[in-house]
Amino acid sequence: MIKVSVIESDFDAGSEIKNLLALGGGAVTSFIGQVRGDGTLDALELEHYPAMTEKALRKIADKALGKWDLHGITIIHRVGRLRVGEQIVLACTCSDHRQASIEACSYIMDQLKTVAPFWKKEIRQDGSESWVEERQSDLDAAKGWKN
Amino acid sequence: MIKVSVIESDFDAGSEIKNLLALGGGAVTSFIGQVRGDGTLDALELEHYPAMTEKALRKIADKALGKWDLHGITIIHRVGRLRVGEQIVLACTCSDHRQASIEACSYIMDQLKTVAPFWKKEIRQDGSESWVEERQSDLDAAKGWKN
Amino acid sequence: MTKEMPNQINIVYFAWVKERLGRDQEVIEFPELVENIGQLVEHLQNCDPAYRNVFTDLKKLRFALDQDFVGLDAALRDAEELAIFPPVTGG
Amino acid sequence: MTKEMPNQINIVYFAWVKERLGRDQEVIEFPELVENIGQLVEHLQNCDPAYRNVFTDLKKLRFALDQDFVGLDAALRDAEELAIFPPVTGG
Repeated sequence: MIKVSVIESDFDAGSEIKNLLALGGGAVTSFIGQVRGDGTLDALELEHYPAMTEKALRKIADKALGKWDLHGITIIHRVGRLRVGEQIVLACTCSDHRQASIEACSYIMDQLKTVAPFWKKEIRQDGSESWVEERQSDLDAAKGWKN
Repeated sequence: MIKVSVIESDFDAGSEIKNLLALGGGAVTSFIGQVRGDGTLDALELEHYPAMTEKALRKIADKALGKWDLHGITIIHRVGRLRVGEQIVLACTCSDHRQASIEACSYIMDQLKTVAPFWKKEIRQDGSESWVEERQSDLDAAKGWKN
Repeated sequence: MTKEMPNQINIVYFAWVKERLGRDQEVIEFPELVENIGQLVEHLQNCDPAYRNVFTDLKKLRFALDQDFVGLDAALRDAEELAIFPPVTGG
Repeated sequence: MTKEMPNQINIVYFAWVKERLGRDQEVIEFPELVENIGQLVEHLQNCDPAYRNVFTDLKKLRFALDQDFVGLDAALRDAEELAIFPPVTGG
């Protein structure tokens, strides 16, 4: 069961997790990314490539399914203006085994950072804006997984 | 912020996650373990060592805090009779960084399996009972972390 | 050499590439000699200094052809949509 | 050799150790010569075949002294509570 979703509105992690628990696998991992404040940040503006995004998320989910025995994967990524403290992304996996569930969740996040067509712009409290640059640590993390 | 809890009643993972999101770290990982059915299993009976359990859970949380920069850790473990499909355990971590958050959550689960005084008895639909034996894969996973 | 027939492709831009070019998409005609993305980018740079400005450092650009990530050497063939954007930063 | 003064300790049992012994705790008196957990287990085995039965395979037992995991060689000293149980299987 794969669910991928790109939305402007907020999501309810608890109910998404319940949906995967309903599959009865026994091991459900979730990761939530949130806009982290740093004192001067006001919001992130999340842009994406609508024609490509769902395809890219499905490809990530399919690759995870090929690597681990999973009952279900849920990926939700928000777009638009997200203020400090708001949720950005949810990756949730359900498996019979905790290690498969945790590793798959970690893998999905690493892929999201490097092969899903999203771009973040930082909006500062003084009104200035700047595009977030890719981080070498994200590239390294994604390369750490074979394929 | 460390919260450890041993309870008979169910827990609400969504609200526990929200509590850690409120810390604003930006990266919240959760793992939920659930009683997995296998066709003949009816329930698990979870026994623990009350005088020791909270101490053991706190020690696990403290060790995780020593290894990763975390804003918060929540560990909830249920005891008593838990039927197939019910939640057993929640480990939830909040960090500034997704890898720290995910690794700490994985570490806590590996430790829970090997150094927290809980014992599972399987209750079959035909009324037969048997204590779950420790698994080598859990011992190996716990040993995989330095210390 | 046969007479060159112009091909065309829809190009979409995102993030700072879009902002600096001042548009989010356009249809570009290009000569048959232009066979891959690298050649198309070079062609654009030769046509208009605006592209030279934005496409200065190719290492800072990423490309998708019909919604799949590709490199500069990817053949355009019958592709309908080329996307040019900075490295992704989602998640 | 001085006359041995009996020491005592509270022992708690869990899981199948508790079920097979038919009790979840008891206070045990033991001679001063018994200094560590291994010696205490041996002492119990010598006192009562019920213990011999349940404590047959020491590799299948785990121990906690005053709520900390310890090995068979841990000194009893002034510990108040010894727990004997199978390997844990929580999480």
